[in-house]
Order: sequence, then C-alpha cells, then structure tokens
Amino acid sequence: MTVKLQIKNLEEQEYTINMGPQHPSTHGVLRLVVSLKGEIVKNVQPHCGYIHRGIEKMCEKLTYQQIIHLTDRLDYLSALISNEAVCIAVEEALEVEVPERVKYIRTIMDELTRIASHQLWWCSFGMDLGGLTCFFYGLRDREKILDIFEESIGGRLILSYYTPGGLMNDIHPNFKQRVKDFIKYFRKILPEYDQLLTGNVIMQERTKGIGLISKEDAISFGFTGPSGRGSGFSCDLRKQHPYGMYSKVDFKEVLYTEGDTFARYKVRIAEMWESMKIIEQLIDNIPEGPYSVKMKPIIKLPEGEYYQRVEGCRGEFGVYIESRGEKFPYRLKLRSPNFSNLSALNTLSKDQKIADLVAIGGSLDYIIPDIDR
Amino acid sequence: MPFNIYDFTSFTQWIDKSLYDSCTPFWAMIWEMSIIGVVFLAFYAVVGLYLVYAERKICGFIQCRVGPNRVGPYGFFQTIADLIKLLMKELIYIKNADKVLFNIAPFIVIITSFLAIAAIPFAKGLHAIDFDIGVFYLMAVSSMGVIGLLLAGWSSNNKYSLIGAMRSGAQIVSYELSVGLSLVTIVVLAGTMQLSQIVELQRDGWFIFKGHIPAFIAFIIFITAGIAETNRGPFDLAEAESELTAGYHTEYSGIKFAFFFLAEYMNMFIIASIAATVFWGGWMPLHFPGLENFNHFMDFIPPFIWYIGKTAVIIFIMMWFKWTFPRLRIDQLLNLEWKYLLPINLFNVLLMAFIVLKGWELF
Amino acid sequence: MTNEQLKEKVIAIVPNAEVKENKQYLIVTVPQNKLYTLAKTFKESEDTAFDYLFCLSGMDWGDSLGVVYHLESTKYHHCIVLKTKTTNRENPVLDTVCDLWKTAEFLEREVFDLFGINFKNHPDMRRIFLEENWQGYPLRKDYVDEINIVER
Amino acid sequence: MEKILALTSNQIMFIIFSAVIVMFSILTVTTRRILRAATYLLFVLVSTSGIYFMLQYQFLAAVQLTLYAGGIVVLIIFSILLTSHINQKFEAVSWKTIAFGTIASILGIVVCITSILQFQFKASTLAIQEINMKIIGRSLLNYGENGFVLPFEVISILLLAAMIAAIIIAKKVKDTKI
Repeated sequence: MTVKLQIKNLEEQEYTINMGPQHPSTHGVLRLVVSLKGEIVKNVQPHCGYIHRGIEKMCEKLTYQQIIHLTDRLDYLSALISNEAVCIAVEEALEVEVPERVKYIRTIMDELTRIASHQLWWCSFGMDLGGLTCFFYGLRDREKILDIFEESIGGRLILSYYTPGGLMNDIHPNFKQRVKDFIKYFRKILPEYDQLLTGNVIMQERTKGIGLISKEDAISFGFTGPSGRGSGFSCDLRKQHPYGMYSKVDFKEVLYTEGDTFARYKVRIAEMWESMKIIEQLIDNIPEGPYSVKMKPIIKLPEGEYYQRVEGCRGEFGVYIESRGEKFPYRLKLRSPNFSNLSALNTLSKDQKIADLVAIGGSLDYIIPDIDR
Repeated sequence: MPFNIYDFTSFTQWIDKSLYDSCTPFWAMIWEMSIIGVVFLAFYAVVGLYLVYAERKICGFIQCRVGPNRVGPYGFFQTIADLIKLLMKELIYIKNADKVLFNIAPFIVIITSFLAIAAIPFAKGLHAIDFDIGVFYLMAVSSMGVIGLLLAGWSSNNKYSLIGAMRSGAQIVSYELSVGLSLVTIVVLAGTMQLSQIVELQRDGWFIFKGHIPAFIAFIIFITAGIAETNRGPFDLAEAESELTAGYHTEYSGIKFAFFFLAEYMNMFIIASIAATVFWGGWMPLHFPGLENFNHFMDFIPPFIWYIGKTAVIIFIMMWFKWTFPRLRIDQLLNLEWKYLLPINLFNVLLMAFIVLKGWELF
Repeated sequence: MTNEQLKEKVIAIVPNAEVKENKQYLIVTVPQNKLYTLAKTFKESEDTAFDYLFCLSGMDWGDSLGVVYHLESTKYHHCIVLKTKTTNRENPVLDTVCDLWKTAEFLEREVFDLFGINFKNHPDMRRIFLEENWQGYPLRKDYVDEINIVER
Repeated sequence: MEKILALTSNQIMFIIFSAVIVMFSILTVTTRRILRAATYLLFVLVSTSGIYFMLQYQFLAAVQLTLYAGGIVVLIIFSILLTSHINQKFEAVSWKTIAFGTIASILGIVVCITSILQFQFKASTLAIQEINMKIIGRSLLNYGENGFVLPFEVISILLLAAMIAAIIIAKKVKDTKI
C-alpha cells in the first residue's frame, strides 16, 4: 500500500502568481509576474504593453501642434507638464521667446497639476495599504483643482492647454481668486492627511525600511522624481535645469536619504507644501499681456535634434525630437519617468512580502499609459 | 398572553406550555424547533442585512459622502435590493475546483456563526439555550468557522484564494487564544461560565467597571482580537483586496458569496454581542450601587434595547477602526498576537486571579 | 567639465569619433565597436562621472539603425550625447550598456522591441511591449502595416 | 408511522447523529481526495459532540468541538493546504488491502457487539443532571482523592516540550555549516 503524498519542502518551492493585468493594486493594466516563496517575493517581472498605442510612431505623422494632444495621453495625471516639454522644445528650436505672462501661468498650472497628481497618489497609496478612507479625502480635494482647470481650460483630465508659443486661450477672470481660495483651503486640509495616514503607527510600520534603494542604484536606474528624491538623488529638474519661472521663485528641493517607501511618501507630502509655496509667490504677480505669440500655422523645425527635460509629477519627462526640417518630426522619443521607475521594481521588492510589493508599487505611483506609450 | 418586555421568561414558557398542551410531544417538539429556527433565521437575515446597511452608511459618513440613499427612504431598502440581486446572480462554475468542498465551504462558515447566536442572551429569558458552559461553547463554536474559509480558499484552485485562506487560518488560529484568554479573565472574576449568570452578576455594575484594570485590558484585547477573528480591517488580510483581489472568496459569486458576506457581518455581530454581554452587562441596565433613583430610571429602558444599544456601540467602534486604519502585514499581525497580546493577556489573567483572591471589590 | 574638455577626452579615447555641438549638448558619434569602451570610461573615470543615463533612444536613420544615449553626471551636472549606428538592417547588433546603467536593461529591451536592434550581452533580450510572435519592428521607417497605418 | 410519532426528541436526534456519524465515517475512509476526507472527519466529530450535547454532557461536547473540530481538524486541513495540490488523489486500494480491511473491521464489529450485548445496562433512577463546571475545575486541580493534578501537570509538561520542539523545528537554520 503506497499512499503517494508528495510532501514538498515549501522553503525550496517557488510558485508564480500573476498580478494583473486586471488587479486592484496595479492601478491600470500592468501585469506583474511574481515569483513567491510562501509570502515572500523572490522575483517580479513586469509585462507591459497592454495599452501600448505606438504614440512615438503616431507622432512621426503629426504636426507639432497635434503632438501636444497626444502627450496628454501619456501620464494623464501630469498632462500639462508633458505638454510643456513639447512646447518648450519647439519654442527653443524656433528661438521664440514666450511672453512673461505665459511663463507665469504655465508654472502655476504645472504646480496645480503636481498637487492634483500627488493628491491622487495619496488616495491610491492609502488604498493600497488598506486605508480606504484616504481615497475619498484625496479625491474631495482634487476635485477643487479640477474645477479650477475646468473653468480656465475646459477639460478636467486631458487638458492640452499649452501650445507652442503660448497658451490655447487666456485664463478665466476668476482664476486668481479661485487658486488663492484653494491654497488657503488646502493649507488647512493638508495636515489632515498627516493625521489620517502619516502619523498612523500601522502605516509607518508598513512603510519604514520597506523597498529600500540606495542613491547609487537610484541614479543607475534613472529612478527620478519624488521616488528618486526619497533616496537622496537630487534630480529635481526645476532646480537643476530650470525652465518656466522656476529659476525666479523660492522653493526647496525636497530630499530624504532613507530611500524607503516612507521616505518617498514624505517627499510627496512635502512637495505639495512646496508647490503651494510656488503658486503663492506667482499668483499675485501674473503680468498683463498677450497669452500667446503669433506662430505660423504650420511649424517647421530647423534641421537638428532637440531635447527638452521637464520635471513631471513622477519624475523626469523628456522629449527628444529629431527634425529634418519638415512639418513632422523625423523621430520623436518620449522619455517616460514611470518606465525607468518600473525597471527598479524588481530590485525594490526583492525579499519583501506581497503586501510590501503593493505598498512599493503604490509609492512608485506608476501610471501605466506612460509606461506603455 | 403574558407578554412583558422586561422579562421574557414567562412568555417563552407560555409558548412552550401551550404547544405541549395542544399537541403530542413529538409534534410539539417539531413545532418548537421550527419556530426557533424560523425566528433565528429571520433575525439572522435582518441583522446581517442591516449591518451591511449600517456599515455603508457609517463608512459614507466617515468618508464625507452619503452612502446609499436611493432605494427607499435614506436608502433603507438598498441592502434588500442587493440581496435580491445576489440571489438572482449566476453561480459561476469553476472548472478545476473541488466541487464538493467548494459548495460546502460557505455553509460551514454560515452554520458556525449561526450556532454561536443560539447561546447569546438577548434579553432576560430570551435565550435559545442557556448553557452551563456558555462562554466555552461560544469559543468552541467560533473556532470552527475557519475551516470554512480554509476549504473555500483551497477548493477554489486559485493562488490568491489559497494565500488568503492560509492567512486567515494563521490569523484566526492565533487570535483565538487572545479571545479565549480575555474571556477567561472575566470568567475568573465572575466565577461562572453561564452567560445568563454572568449577566445577572452585573446587576450592581458592569464587569468593565467592577473588574479594575484587568477587565479593561481584557476588553481592549478582546475587541482587538475579535476584529482580527472576524477578518475585518485593519486585520482583513485574508481578503486584502489590494493584494489578493478578494482572498478566499475570489471565486465565489451569487448567493454563495452572499453567505460569506453575511457570515462576516454576523460574526462581527456575535463578537460585539459577546463583548457587550461579558464586559458591558448584556441586557442589564446601567446600575451603580448607591444611586437608587438612577438605577430605577435605567430599569425603565427595556433590556432588549440595552442589549441592542451596547452591541451597536461596539459594532460602530469596529466599523470606525476599519474605515480609519490601513491594513497590517501578515508578519506584523502575528507579531502583535504572539509577542504583545498573548503575554499581556496571560499576565492579565494572573492579575485578575490575584485581585479576585484578595477580594478587592471596587464597589 | 566644459564641452571643450569633454571633446578632448572623447578624441583621446576614440580618435575617429565625430564630434558635433549644438545649443544644448555635445553630440558624439562613435563606431559601434568603440561605444562600450567610451561609455565605460566616461562612467567610471573620476573627472567625467557620467552616472545617469537619462534617455536611451533607438533611431532609424534610413540607411542605418542606431542608438542615442543621453548622459548626465549627477556630480558635475554636465551632459553629453553619444550616438552609435550600424548599417546592418537585417541583423543589427550593438553592445549593451546595461551593466553600466541598470536602467538600460528595460530601455534596450524597448529598442529591441520596436527597432529590432539586438544588444550583445544583455541578460534578458525579449520583447517588452509587443507579443512574442509579433512580426516586424514598428518604429522602423520601412515597417508596413496596411490595416493600422494610414498614409496621407 | 405510529412508531415514529411515539419517538421522543432525544431518540430522533440520536438516530440523526448516529446516521451522520456512520455515513461520514465510511466516506472518510473511502474518498480518494485527502481534503475531502478531512472534511468528512469534521462532520463525524461534530456529530459526536452533538451526541454529547444530547447526553447533557456539555463540557465534553464543547471540548470535543474546540479540540477536535476546531483544533485538530484545522491543523490537519492546514497541513494539507501546505502540502497537497488540488488535483492530487490517493491511489486506488489493492484487493489485498480491501480483504484485510474487511476482515479487520468485521472482527472489530464482532468484538464491539459482543461486549455491548454482554453488558448489563442498569436502569438509572437519577434525573439527568448537568455536571457543574466548578466540580470539573476543582477535581482537575485537586491533589486529594479523585484529584487529577498529577496527570494535568504531566500533560502540561509534555505539551510544553512539544511546543519547544515545534519552535526549534520551525526555526530556520541560518548557518548550515555548524
């Protein structure tokens, strides 16, 4: 009589689970193939491409004004900032000087976008950790920014407000007042975020010392944005390579050196404060003037190659344009921050628990359309 | 008909007597069983549904929104509509599942919570069974619910379910110790395990007041461990939706899912009932020795209202926890139990025994 | 380090490098067999310390395929652009830099996926966005897809 | 029909419980899936505790539920979860085993039935009475007559030893070259 019961040694047995493409914690259609030993993550292989749209190929057949509308669809939470990269690249190539007013408005809008994006990150990070209430708190406040956008721009998510040479249209007369009201409101409400999540013991235990990445690795992985600054990688392009009004306003580059999930969390919370500071410095001083310079209806960039880097909400966003003097770019490459950040995921989550993988993913705050492009 | 809202003893005896007078013992017994069964089933369903409603309203309130408000006044019939929807939903057939266990599992979960309800004293004389070992019985019965979760997780043949089942197994088995020991603390104080007697002993003050510090510690531990045992946030690792989609009931649909759902809420109700009964005096009104007028005034509120009120408060606390705290990680969860709650609990029992032996009475 | 000094350094390592300068960056085109040496020296030597590869783009210049590397030093904040190309369109092979900059592992997979450039010594050369059995390389200029690409 | 109606509640419950026990015992040993066997065993144990409840022997019934149903079956199921896959089945039993099994069980039945038949059941005049928890508690920790303190202590030491051993086994060996 042989009862064949294979008692496998669990310590040596790895098994694989598919997180995604439909999974609540991947914030979109990303598929992570996770090898587990018990609850411990041994290997994470991201499988991208579920919403690959070939934007880079599409750009080769679109004029520069049209490309603006595609860059919205990359990182939809920092749509304006991606727009700005293309706009500045084109303006630099044509050597067009945009009016001061445009620079002011662009910078304010960028920072509003950054706050809105970080609010949504906070919502989903709380949710990843299991604190569902965060989601509604964050969305409640984000709604106020979207209302401001809606009034001036017309859209709420995919904005396409900037255009080479300026803006699509002028800001709404209420804009200044509403932004000031929002800043006043949000200065009061942001400490509430800390009360709900930051100070929570469970949250701190869940995030401290989890998903460690050293500064060297962060640089090597191109791990930029708030995630990189959590490791002490000074990569804030608003400081390093200023554009817009950033060289003229006073703000700090938030740096934490711990390199864990909690540091990345704190960077983003602190960045919201800094963004508010930037907006406050600019909002009262928006100069009068035209909101756009007159551009030719068909823009032809002179032959050559142009690269523009901007600080997106999740890291360095870059546009590399090679032009052959036509109305379409010969090649347009988009450097997406999320793609580089994702490449570090395996290193970050090695030997952590499944729950930590979710927390780390939340702290990287990846946006899948930006990874897939 | 001797109906008295302050004492149901005569009422239940009257039903019993009139049944045995009117028909043969066999049929009397069948009738009695059926009546109790139907009453409990109805109670179970209504409480379960309205706990879901309460949770949605409370969570809405905490999250700055209104919650259900379309079906009926204040969305009062929303959960009933949900139940009808769940009843009509397709039961998804899983190809490679172990069908027998897959179908049995929700029933095991729901039956164990049903068994526990039988021993809870709802009001004076309103009791299905008054066991001599009431507290022990409750612990015994509640220890079986985990089998349903384990079977559900394993038989779904899904890795997420399996991880969820493992987690819930480890979690419930560990936290059972804390639940048991914190109840033992009160049993030491009361000197009995019979629930009706435990309630009766709190006539001159609830145990949480009478029991000095150890009773208070035991209450905190009981609530913590109780939340963990019912798999609710912040201890809802077994169904951690951001990690495991839905844990052990990922593959369930329709009414079988509703069973898990209902059982979760009923388990919460049971834990709250036990806490109310053992620590807060069950249906016993709030009494303080010496304050005769106050005590008399409190007696006017019917016991059933007292019982429901106390349970509701504890349930509210549990819901408050869930919607405020993030979720723990599995190793932190087990550390909390084995490294903190259990040693504190053991020490607490000793302290309580010492106090009882010394005969220190608060009042 | 100024662009002038960088230029001298490039010439010292790769004498036949083609050096160009535009408004932003110093652009260096090197033969494919010298790229890895140059990149390694630039990353490792103390006075250049190009430790941050912020962009890696695959290119199709019509007659040749190539890769553009945008490098920055987080220490000195100077940048440089390296280019390399291969005229072999059938089976293009370049050296990988993913042992120098870890981010290159994913970026090179992307280039492989969309341009079909194979990277020697890359640990995991698979397609990243498209399916494994996808025919052709979409970002090449001669890629044909009659259904989805509409010529205007 | 007349006979059925004359049965008391105790008799009906006894019949139900014993039927469940017999049926699921047979299923436990005949099923070829290990987790199903464990589940059927659970039903057997729960029904047994039902019989104890019927006998007003509530303490033992609750112990049966906690230890066997809630404790041992959970452990068994847990270990099966860790080790076996859902598609695993036992091999079919050979005819030799069936033959030996049948002989052994028939022998067992014969022994049991003869011993039961030979026993003189005396009619008890005592009313059914709950055994007070206090009596159980006192006798468990009593060193006088009818005291069980020695076996109680011996068992607790045994359990402690088992627990320590379990911890040592479960503990990971960090360095294998000791």
